[in-house]
Amino acid sequence: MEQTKANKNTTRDATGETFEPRIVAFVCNWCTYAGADLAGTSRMQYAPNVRIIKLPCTGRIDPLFILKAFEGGADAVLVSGCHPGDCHYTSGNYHARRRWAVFHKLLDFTGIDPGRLHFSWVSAAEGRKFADLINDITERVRGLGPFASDNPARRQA
Amino acid sequence: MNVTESIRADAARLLTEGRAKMVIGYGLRNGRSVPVFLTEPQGADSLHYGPQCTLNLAAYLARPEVRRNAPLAIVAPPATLRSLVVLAAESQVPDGSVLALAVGPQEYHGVVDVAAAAEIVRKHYASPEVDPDLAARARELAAMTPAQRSAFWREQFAKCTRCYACRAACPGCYCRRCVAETNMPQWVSTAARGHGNYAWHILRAFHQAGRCVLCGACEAACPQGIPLMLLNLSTAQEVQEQFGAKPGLDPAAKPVMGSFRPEDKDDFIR
Amino acid sequence: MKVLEANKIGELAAALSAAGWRVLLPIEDGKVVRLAPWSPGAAVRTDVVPVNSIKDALFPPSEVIGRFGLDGGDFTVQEAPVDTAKTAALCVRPCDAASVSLLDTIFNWDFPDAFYNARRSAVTIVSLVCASADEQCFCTSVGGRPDGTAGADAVLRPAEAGAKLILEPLTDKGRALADAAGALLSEATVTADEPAEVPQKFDRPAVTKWLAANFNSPLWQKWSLACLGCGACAFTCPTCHCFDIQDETTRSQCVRYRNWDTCALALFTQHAGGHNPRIDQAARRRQRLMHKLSYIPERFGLVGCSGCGRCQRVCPAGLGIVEICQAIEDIQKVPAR
Amino acid sequence: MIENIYQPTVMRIAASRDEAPDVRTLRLEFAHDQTRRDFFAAYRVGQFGIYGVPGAGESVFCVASPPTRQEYIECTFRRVGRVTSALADREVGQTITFRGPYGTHFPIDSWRGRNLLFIAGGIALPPLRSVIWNILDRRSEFGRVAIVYGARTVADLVYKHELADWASRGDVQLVTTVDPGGQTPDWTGRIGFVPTVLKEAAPSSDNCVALVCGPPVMIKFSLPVLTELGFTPDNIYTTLENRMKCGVGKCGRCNVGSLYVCKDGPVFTVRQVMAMPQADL
Repeated sequence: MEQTKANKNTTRDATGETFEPRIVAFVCNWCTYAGADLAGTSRMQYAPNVRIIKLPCTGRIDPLFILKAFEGGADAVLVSGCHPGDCHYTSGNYHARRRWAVFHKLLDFTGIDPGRLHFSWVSAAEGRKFADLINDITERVRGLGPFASDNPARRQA
Repeated sequence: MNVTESIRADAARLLTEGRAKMVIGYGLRNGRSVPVFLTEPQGADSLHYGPQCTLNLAAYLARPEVRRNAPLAIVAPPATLRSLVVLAAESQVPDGSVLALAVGPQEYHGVVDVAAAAEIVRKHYASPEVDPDLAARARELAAMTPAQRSAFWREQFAKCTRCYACRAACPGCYCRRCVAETNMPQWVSTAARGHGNYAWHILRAFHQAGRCVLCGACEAACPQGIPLMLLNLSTAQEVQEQFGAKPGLDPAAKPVMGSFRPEDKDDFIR
Repeated sequence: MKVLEANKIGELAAALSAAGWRVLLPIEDGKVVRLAPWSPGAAVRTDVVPVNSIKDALFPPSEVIGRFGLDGGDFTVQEAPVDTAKTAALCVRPCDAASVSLLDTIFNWDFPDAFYNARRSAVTIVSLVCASADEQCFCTSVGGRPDGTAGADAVLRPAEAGAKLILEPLTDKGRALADAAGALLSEATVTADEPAEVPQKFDRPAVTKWLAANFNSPLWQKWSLACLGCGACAFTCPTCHCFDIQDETTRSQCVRYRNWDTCALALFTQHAGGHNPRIDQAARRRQRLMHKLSYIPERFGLVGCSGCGRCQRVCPAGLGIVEICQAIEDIQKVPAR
Repeated sequence: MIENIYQPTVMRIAASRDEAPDVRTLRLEFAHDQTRRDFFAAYRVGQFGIYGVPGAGESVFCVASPPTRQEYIECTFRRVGRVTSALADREVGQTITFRGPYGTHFPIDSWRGRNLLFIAGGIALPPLRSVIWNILDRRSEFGRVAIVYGARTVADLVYKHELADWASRGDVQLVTTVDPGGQTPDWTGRIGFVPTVLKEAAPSSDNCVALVCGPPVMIKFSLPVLTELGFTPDNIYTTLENRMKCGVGKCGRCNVGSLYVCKDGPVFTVRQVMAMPQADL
């Protein structure tokens, strides 16, 4: 952790450029997106490294989306939705949770660092949590460095 | 009577009595085990059974050319019995359309329907036999760093030519149109290289999560020698650990990946 | 004659590599043996038929045949480079070397294919006379021989029970490779070993004749019931050459690939509108057999099969060409009533 | 520089017209005049082209305009898949890719002085439309011209303006028909399936060549009618629409028997078609 802090803003990618993590966040419309919105309207500062993709529900987040994000060069992926019990569609997040539980292990087993795939529950009221989460992930991925260009999940030139 | 003789006798009887219009079993050609599709009792002598019978014949149950011959009977070692139960749970085997000639490593259990097949699996083969070497390799891999695992799979997936033999040999891969072959949008690159191969193998393994009976047909079918069972085993272990699910025991089981319990673990979620 | 110590294949590969060649050799790779780029320490295995053939070096599973720059709705056509890396393919099976003539024909019979031709002219094929064959080999049934030299630029003949290899250049390319081998080759007089025996398993012309007349035979249904509809046979076959063309894009680039494809897969002939002429696996398996043993002989005067036996070795259901051809022979043997 | 047979040329969409629901015609102009001249030096009616949008891929259709009009080419297609959707979404002024002309052509020069009968159904008029305009642009060289064209509904008829042109020319006998139930209140053409209407119209086979293009079922039932009218299989031409990728006799997709539809076709006589393995068509 010390090292991560020391490296802040100084991590460089292979070409010597300063490395800015690219994080793709797949979020549900009803909770996390509203939470992100709250973070914004409350003027909370958080890392500009995240690109948010809004979906109706975490149940709609196909694991293929995550693969596509890594394929296209994401350094990390965040998947986030309503807390258990709060799903707008009753149980979408419960279904999603099962899939993620297996899927993130499968990606780990095939060589994607667990630090590059994050899951969270962020409610519409949790603007602070969202901002902290993004800052935390950004810092951790900064520590990990860019997603290796020779990782088989990544599109090769 | 040995197992082969028992299978022959039962196959002939099923066809004679009309309880099956086709029996799918194993035969021998030039010393190799090959599938045999019997429609006449006289052909029963061509059936054989032995350790070399590794093809999971349940893979044929989805084929229209085969289904036309229902009611069917298939020679089913434990893994095939489990496949049959999984297919029944997924409504892929209409009631009464398939019988199994259930065989074990040494023994013969006779002709059973799906419910009885599940009974046999629960009683005798509740846990799939996992090759100790395979389990050891899976542990070895799990102990590596992500970068080492990535290097391992990069090399393995690079061998894939996308012949889809793994899919064809798998009883669980019965989708009419595989997502790897949809192009609006194109989810999985069809080029036999890098990310397309990665996506294909992850997708295949993930779609088998909670459904894979660890029969090994996919890896046996792979001409390129890609260790697909490592993916299957790792996923199956995860499914069992997390959800206590063992596919192939209960024809009324809900699909593991299509159901949930509120108390499912979420220690990986922040 | 030029003689190489059999245990110096690795040194030959190293010498050629040092001289700027990409060297392909049958190399042990996990559970299979693969014709693959040689690197120091690689385990060369010439006792089994490798899972892939020389085809992969001439017509790889995926290759770029077009590039476009993308900019919003606009695009520009860019050049797609050809692969001209000088390649030496060593210890190629004679059946595989012979199969190249069909690829040459297909990729040049009307429009010449620059991608194939660039690789083809950059590769030097050195075949190795088969010292052993397995029960799936059937080259002699389709006009080949375990010591055949068709398609080879040079041939290696085992001598002294496999301890030595006689290198016999057959073309200018082969001679250039022999020159590059330099001191690894010695002048000596040795007697070549007897090649492997490969019994003839069927009468190919008779099969071709039967096929031409029996497109509508009900037997195709019976013969295809076990076919699972994968591409294992076609994707290991040295002569199967069908392909698909697919685009892949990023925001700024479109790369057009050609990827192997096969008539065994249901989508091969399916129209966008839904119509599929080859409606079942019987039609698809029939196409593969017909193409190899009836259509190609009729069209190009060649046989679309080199008898390598890979289809039979890799088929998950144990199907193959020999099994059908023998069944066809059996039909013909039944005396007319 | 290598000669890449898969590398397309660039065409600009000069005009775009909706013919029927989901059916669109694009008028394409060559980006370079030399390419245009090369194309028309080679192009004969009946040949096809490969049209594409980088990123979506390529698709095969006939060239629907005749070689007698050398400023542009036209293609007409139905939006069914990824490529045709991408093509249909391109706007006037934008570019697409093109390769061709490929394949065989209708031997119209050998038909000088003969009568011509065109029979088409639905979206299959475009391959015959290029022949029709080619003949009409060289009208004096040919005898009588009769066209029987049908579609499921009035809306599904393509080239509606041209149908009106042909009907009013005086030197073309045009019969249009729609399937029963497909008519509108103001429909003045026939109502009935193409084979039935063909039988009623009973055009003479005397010194006549017939060109048939349409869905398999239409062709299947039209052929006996043509035979009854006295046409021989050598005097009936059609064009096949197999799935293709390369267009240059390599990829194997269009194989029917030992033939490559992309090289040996797409234009065939019915005698040639009858000699093919029917189940693979």
